[in-house]
Amino acid sequence: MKKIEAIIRKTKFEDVKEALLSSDINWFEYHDVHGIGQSRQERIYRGVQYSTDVIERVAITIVCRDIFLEPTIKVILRVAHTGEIGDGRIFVSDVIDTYSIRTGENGDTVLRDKK
Amino acid sequence: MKKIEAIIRKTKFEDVKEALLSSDINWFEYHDVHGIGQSRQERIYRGVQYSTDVIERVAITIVCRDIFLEPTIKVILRVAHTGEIGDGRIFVSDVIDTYSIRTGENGDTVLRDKK
Amino acid sequence: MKKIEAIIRKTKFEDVKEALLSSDINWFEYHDVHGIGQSRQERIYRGVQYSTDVIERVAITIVCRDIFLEPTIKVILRVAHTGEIGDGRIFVSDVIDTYSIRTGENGDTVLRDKK
Amino acid sequence: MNEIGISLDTVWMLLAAILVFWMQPGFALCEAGFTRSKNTVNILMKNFVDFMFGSLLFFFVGFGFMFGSEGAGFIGMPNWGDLSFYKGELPVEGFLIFETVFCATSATIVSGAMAERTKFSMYLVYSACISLFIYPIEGHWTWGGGWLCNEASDSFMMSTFGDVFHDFAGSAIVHSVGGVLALIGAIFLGPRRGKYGKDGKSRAIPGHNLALASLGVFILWMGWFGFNPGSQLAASGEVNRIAISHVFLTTNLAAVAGGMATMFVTWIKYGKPSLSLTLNGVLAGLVGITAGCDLVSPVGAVIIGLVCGIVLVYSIEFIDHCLHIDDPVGASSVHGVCGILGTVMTGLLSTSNGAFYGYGWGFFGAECLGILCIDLWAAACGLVLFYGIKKLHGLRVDARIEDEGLDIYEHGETCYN
Amino acid sequence: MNEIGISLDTVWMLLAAILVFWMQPGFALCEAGFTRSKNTVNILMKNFVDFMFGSLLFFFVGFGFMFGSEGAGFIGMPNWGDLSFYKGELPVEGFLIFETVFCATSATIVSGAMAERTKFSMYLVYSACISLFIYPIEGHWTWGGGWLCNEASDSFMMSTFGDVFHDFAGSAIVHSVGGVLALIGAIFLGPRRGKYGKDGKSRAIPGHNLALASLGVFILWMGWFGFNPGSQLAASGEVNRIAISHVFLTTNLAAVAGGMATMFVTWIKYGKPSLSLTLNGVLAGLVGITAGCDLVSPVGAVIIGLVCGIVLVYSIEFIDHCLHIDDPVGASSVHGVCGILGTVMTGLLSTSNGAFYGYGWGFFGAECLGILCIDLWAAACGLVLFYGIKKLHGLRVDARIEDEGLDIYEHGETCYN
Amino acid sequence: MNEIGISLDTVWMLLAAILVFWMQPGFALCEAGFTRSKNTVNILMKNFVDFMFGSLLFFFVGFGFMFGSEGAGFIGMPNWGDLSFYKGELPVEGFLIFETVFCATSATIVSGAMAERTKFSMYLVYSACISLFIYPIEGHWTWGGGWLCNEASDSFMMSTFGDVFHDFAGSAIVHSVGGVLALIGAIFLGPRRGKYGKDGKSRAIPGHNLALASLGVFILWMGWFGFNPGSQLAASGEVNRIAISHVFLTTNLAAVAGGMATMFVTWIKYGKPSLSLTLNGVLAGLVGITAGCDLVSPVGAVIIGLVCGIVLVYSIEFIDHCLHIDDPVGASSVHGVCGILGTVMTGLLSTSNGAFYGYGWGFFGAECLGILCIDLWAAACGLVLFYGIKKLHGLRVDARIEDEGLDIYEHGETCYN
Ligand SMILES: Nc1ncnc2c1ncn2[C@@H]1O[C@H](COP(=O)(O)OP(=O)(O)O)[C@@H](O)[C@H]1O
Ligand SMILES: Nc1ncnc2c1ncn2[C@@H]1O[C@H](COP(=O)(O)OP(=O)(O)O)[C@@H](O)[C@H]1O
Ligand SMILES: Nc1ncnc2c1ncn2[C@@H]1O[C@H](COP(=O)(O)OP(=O)(O)O)[C@@H](O)[C@H]1O
Repeated sequence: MKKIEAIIRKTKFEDVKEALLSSDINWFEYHDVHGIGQSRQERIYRGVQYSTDVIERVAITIVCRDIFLEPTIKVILRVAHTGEIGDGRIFVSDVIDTYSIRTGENGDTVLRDKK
Repeated sequence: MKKIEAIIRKTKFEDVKEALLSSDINWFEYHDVHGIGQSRQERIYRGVQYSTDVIERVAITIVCRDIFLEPTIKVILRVAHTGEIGDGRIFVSDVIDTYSIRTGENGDTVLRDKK
Repeated sequence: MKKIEAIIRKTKFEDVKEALLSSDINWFEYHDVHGIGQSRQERIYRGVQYSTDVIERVAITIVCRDIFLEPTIKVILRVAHTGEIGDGRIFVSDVIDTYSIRTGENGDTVLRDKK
Repeated sequence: MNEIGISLDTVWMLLAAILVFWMQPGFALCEAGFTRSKNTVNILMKNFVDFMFGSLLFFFVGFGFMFGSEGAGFIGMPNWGDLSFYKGELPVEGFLIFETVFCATSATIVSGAMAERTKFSMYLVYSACISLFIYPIEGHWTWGGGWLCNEASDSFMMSTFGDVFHDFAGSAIVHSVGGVLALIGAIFLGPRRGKYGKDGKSRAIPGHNLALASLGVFILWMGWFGFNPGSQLAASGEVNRIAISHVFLTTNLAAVAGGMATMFVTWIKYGKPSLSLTLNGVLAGLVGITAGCDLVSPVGAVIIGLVCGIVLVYSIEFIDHCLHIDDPVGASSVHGVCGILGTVMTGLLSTSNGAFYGYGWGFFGAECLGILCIDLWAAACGLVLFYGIKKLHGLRVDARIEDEGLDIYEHGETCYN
Repeated sequence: MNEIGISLDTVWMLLAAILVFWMQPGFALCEAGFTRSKNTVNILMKNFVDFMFGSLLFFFVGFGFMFGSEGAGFIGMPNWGDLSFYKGELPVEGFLIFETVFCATSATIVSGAMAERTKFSMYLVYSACISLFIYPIEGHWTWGGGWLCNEASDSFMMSTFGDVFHDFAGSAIVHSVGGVLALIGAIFLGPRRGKYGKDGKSRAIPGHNLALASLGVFILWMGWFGFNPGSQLAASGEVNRIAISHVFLTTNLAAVAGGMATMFVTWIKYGKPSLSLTLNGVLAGLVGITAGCDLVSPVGAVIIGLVCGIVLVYSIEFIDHCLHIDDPVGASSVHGVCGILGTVMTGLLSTSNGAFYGYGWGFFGAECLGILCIDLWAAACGLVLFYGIKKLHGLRVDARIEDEGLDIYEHGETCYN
Repeated sequence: MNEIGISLDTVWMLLAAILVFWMQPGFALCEAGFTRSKNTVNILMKNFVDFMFGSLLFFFVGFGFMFGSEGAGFIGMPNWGDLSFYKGELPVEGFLIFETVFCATSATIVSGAMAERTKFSMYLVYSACISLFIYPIEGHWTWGGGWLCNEASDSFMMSTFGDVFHDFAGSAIVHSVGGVLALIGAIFLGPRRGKYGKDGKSRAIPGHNLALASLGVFILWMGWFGFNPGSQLAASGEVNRIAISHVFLTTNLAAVAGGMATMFVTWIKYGKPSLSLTLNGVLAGLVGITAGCDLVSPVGAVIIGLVCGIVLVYSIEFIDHCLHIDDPVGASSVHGVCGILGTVMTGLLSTSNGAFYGYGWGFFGAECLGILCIDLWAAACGLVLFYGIKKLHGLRVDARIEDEGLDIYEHGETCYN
């Protein structure tokens, strides 16, 4: 099992969500984060002009079986892409085990009914 | 050391929190997330009826020593359970090292004063 | 590649951010979390006095190449430290792979232009 | 001169009506701020709907119950939307509006105490009842010329106490009735889930937005400058303009004294001045002064404010910690306890017939009997009503709906997105 | 007595002006609450700026266009900041302020329908145009003594219908004009990105803060007690004080009926009472009653409110689901459709010359012709204006700015931090 | 007729008092919106408490200091809660309330500049002092009949300038005093932690809710329609009704011009129209017009508004970037600088005795001397007061409390939950 964590543009979230759902990735979790990177935004507040490097982003977390890793990443890479600075990153890491709280089961099977 | 990430119902959070604390799991972190899964909620807004698959959930993160893994998961499975769709998932992964910022120490001991 | 997750005091966040940026750690992500630990805050609300163990904290996530692990942790340990209860924790775990959504590349190189 | 004087009085009355209407969002924001964000849509909806029901029902029926004749001083005749029965100098439409907003205030008070767990449909039933008869009937006893205010020398009140019941702008009639119903509603509903621990200890359920609650209190405060000075229903002539000025001053001083008393009591008691209670303290002072704002001196107003502000803190604690009745916004203490307190203290502090000014205990007795009868009436109605609803349909939403929030289940939308 | 009577009228007029001014934040909060937080700064800014432009331009030019003489009843002479041409008993400065706030109301209505995607600079252009001539010219036809209101027995209206056009406080003049322009603006802009799916189905884009929107509606409701009763422009004398009381009552009853109708329709239609629509329902009732609040009976007001509240739900659905015009706050339905409805229904329900009271169809015809001409004028101006802006400069921001929010790109600051 | 005229005046005065009271939440929301959410409870509490202190102290003592006799035009006698000394036609209780809300306005201005770092208890001490003597004494010089307003032909002002100091509604007396104290308070406190980088560059600390701040400004704007037109203290008779209409118009035009000037200046200067400054710009115009709203022409009001709106931007920049004084809401610029500017410009633009209208420089001199003396008095009091507090007890909270927010440490509760 793998965990995919993608940090993407807020404006791309709806597209990514729909692309994921239509690629049979039916479960995931996301939350708002602040990203610091090369992007900059110009701001003014009460006469102080400044450029902030803190950009609002969405972090999506998907845990999937190994065979689904490739296609899922492809979907995200394709849909979240604009080509401009600030597109974000995808991080992949290992997950040892997964439990379904509803059924109490664990292991690969929990992620199987995905489809 | 293991990291336990549990995505649970918002309404079960208080119960889970108390169960964890009374099982000597004294440290953890949680934040609000949006979960996408099989749950649906009916909504109306200004004449548009729709059903959203975006459900507000709480993600709890606990890092613990390996021997605590089993009992912690048991607590969550027991308390966060309702049996209806949408109970959530628990993900387990490896943690290589832990530091305490206060003491500067690292390793298993940092998590040991858990009693 | 390693993932560093640091849970720090909200009040230390600005300092840590600046220290990281000036140590050539130019990319990271952070979000607000609630921490439960040994810290307590006294509250009153409408005549009910209580002490809450839910403290607002910031969670910083940095993915870096292995050689950067040590220095990054050192920076956080140094700057986020106050010595009082509630300074927080740093967790380190493995990351298998990283993709840049902008370029589509993956692997160590994605994190290399960090400088 | 009289012609233009009545016009000036009409303008004054309508201005007051606008200000009292404005108290509706005050109550709404106050209640919304003191509760959790998952129920905010429901709370806003309740506050719209009780004004709507109140306006319509009071227009069609309640106005007659309150100001119509007949019924031996107990109840007037329903007017069925016809206003011609009314014989006053002021335009009847304006007077109706003025009375409507007072009725709606009484109705809306209850909402806060029953917040976060009441079925919306059952709230509608309750809300209809208060505007339909609970308020108009006791209103008839007092402002409608009924038995509590019968000044004929052979009337029951005059012959017993030598004085009639006096409630200038409604400490008893509006606020204490709302407060008593709030208390009974909260008892029948039971506390919100999680409000009391297994050990029976009261837990805090912090409101989601004290900025909204504070704005609500400021709005209510402003509205009270219509509520009290407006109740003179006249501004022309020396007597009236001095009266409204006087009422304005006592109203403000009591509010201020109430807020300060609460602030300092909480500061001493808990070590920190508490905003969430100070907000209630201001309202406590306002509720307290409402009955006697025309009769007490400015210093008397300060005293009433201080007493209400102090008692409030202990009343809230008592109701919450000892009685274990869960009243999220403190409506039963603010409007109930302080409403009663203010009415009774008017009997003591009135400069023209109060006990402390050497006029004996007759007026004080009249005040006590009046508030007793009014609140017994409210309590009786409340008991029957809430008991009936509970048995017939259930008053409270399911645990699950309560946990997830009434907004999604009762209204299908959330307040913040 | 007359002397003091005029002073009382002045006070009444200024009070009304304050209340109508107060509707500006009502509109601002309503619009802000019904849209997403990434555009809130832009929305607030628009609502400030249209009042600013409106005040200045109406003072310098529009006032003359509206109330100046000449032009055969079609348009007055611009006054170039000079107020001396005005010959009324009330102080001209006060009257100017009173008319200014009405003009600004008309301007601000459009903002909501064009929210979340309009270039700020182009909104300024639009806003200037409405205050400069669109509103003043049709205002001249009616309140300014122009052809629609010419009571001379040989005037076109009198000789055709035997009656002139009547719009007491502006269902047609203020609201329907705003509503029509809102609709046209929304058409020219096109829907917000993501509002309609690829399948053409309408999607919900929930507003970010219904508490703000609710407060906005309460504020608007309060402001309407200046808008309608204030339009009598007098309070002294028996006729006037009864008139303002009557208008106050009908205004409130229509609001209440509108809100209730919408609530129950949504309850039946969607299974749940919807706050987001009930808020609009209250406004629908208020807009509807504005034309005839002085002429219809209280029960007539309830009827107008009910009709507007019911029609509103279907109108919003029709414009959204069938026409695929994206109006985030429902301005075109609330102000446009209900403004027209209210004007027309006045022709039916007026107790003094309405068709349903047996006075024949003359007045009804006058109302229909009037609303037709006024809205054709607004539509024509809107078409030219928005077409011109679109061609010359572009009306809409880039997709990217729309996605990331207008606040950052247009103003460089965010509302919530 | 006179009898009813005084009643009308009383109603007008009380209406104005309600509107000026309403400015309290305006200030509260403005300040809360422009600061961070971790201090919101503290800010709301301060804004309640300064009105409470102000009301009580002004009633017991300040009113006498201000309007009592004796003291050779420098200070009146304290009244110790007794109002009988006052001999005016208007009811003294109403007049007291009217003056109370002005005093409270002056007190509350300072709160914003000292936000996010002041000890709550020390804020109470400051707040008591301003209501107790700082404001009443300079108020005595002017509105209380003291030396600056002594119209006797042998008085100092008349013999020196041939004219007395004129400040119609308080640009100098209320606003500039508040602004000067705000500046001194901010200097003594020092900037918020993190406001200036190690390189000395000013950093932005964005306010947490510009929607609240905007609502606050709308409320203040509305309140100003009581503040200025109400200061006529009369509405009856042709002179008065024209005066209040005139003041209403100039007040609005200056607000509008101020907001527009600021918007366009920021647009040109920073490339984007800034909401956070435009909000201040509106207030700048309002503060500026307050002194001369009765004397300048509508066009003069526009000019004052424009000047204030333009100067404001540079003043805020200068105080922040050059002087490194941290004033989170810009109170010193809005109320201090523009208050002074408005007072001085009245000397130029008054149509009845201003320098630009050919009446020579006498009146201008009187204005300059007046504002100088008033602000020197405020500055002197501020220096002594804040220096004293700083030495005796400390004015500022610990760094840790400032970092974590005053809400938790000073009040034990958070605003948003
Ligand atoms: N090593 C990293 N660790 C954590 N987050 C990162 C890392 N690198 C990038 N990110 C996240 O990705 C976002 C986009 O990165 P940025 O450098 O702005 O653009 P790009 O993706 O085009 O290189 C950042 O805001 C940050 O949140
Ligand atoms: N593979 C996954 N990756 C990330 N989050 C998941 C995954 N599967 C489930 N979740 C989270 O768990 C929540 C509950 O899942 P759901 O399918 O709705 O019900 P159930 O737990 O009964 O199967 C989802 O909202 C989602 O946030
Ligand atoms: N094992 C853990 N798993 C997850 N989070 C933890 C863990 N231990 C500590 N934390 C986080 O670190 C924060 C600080 O811990 P705390 O015990 O209060 O102080 P200290 O860091 O001084 O030991 C907690 O609020 C919690 O969010």
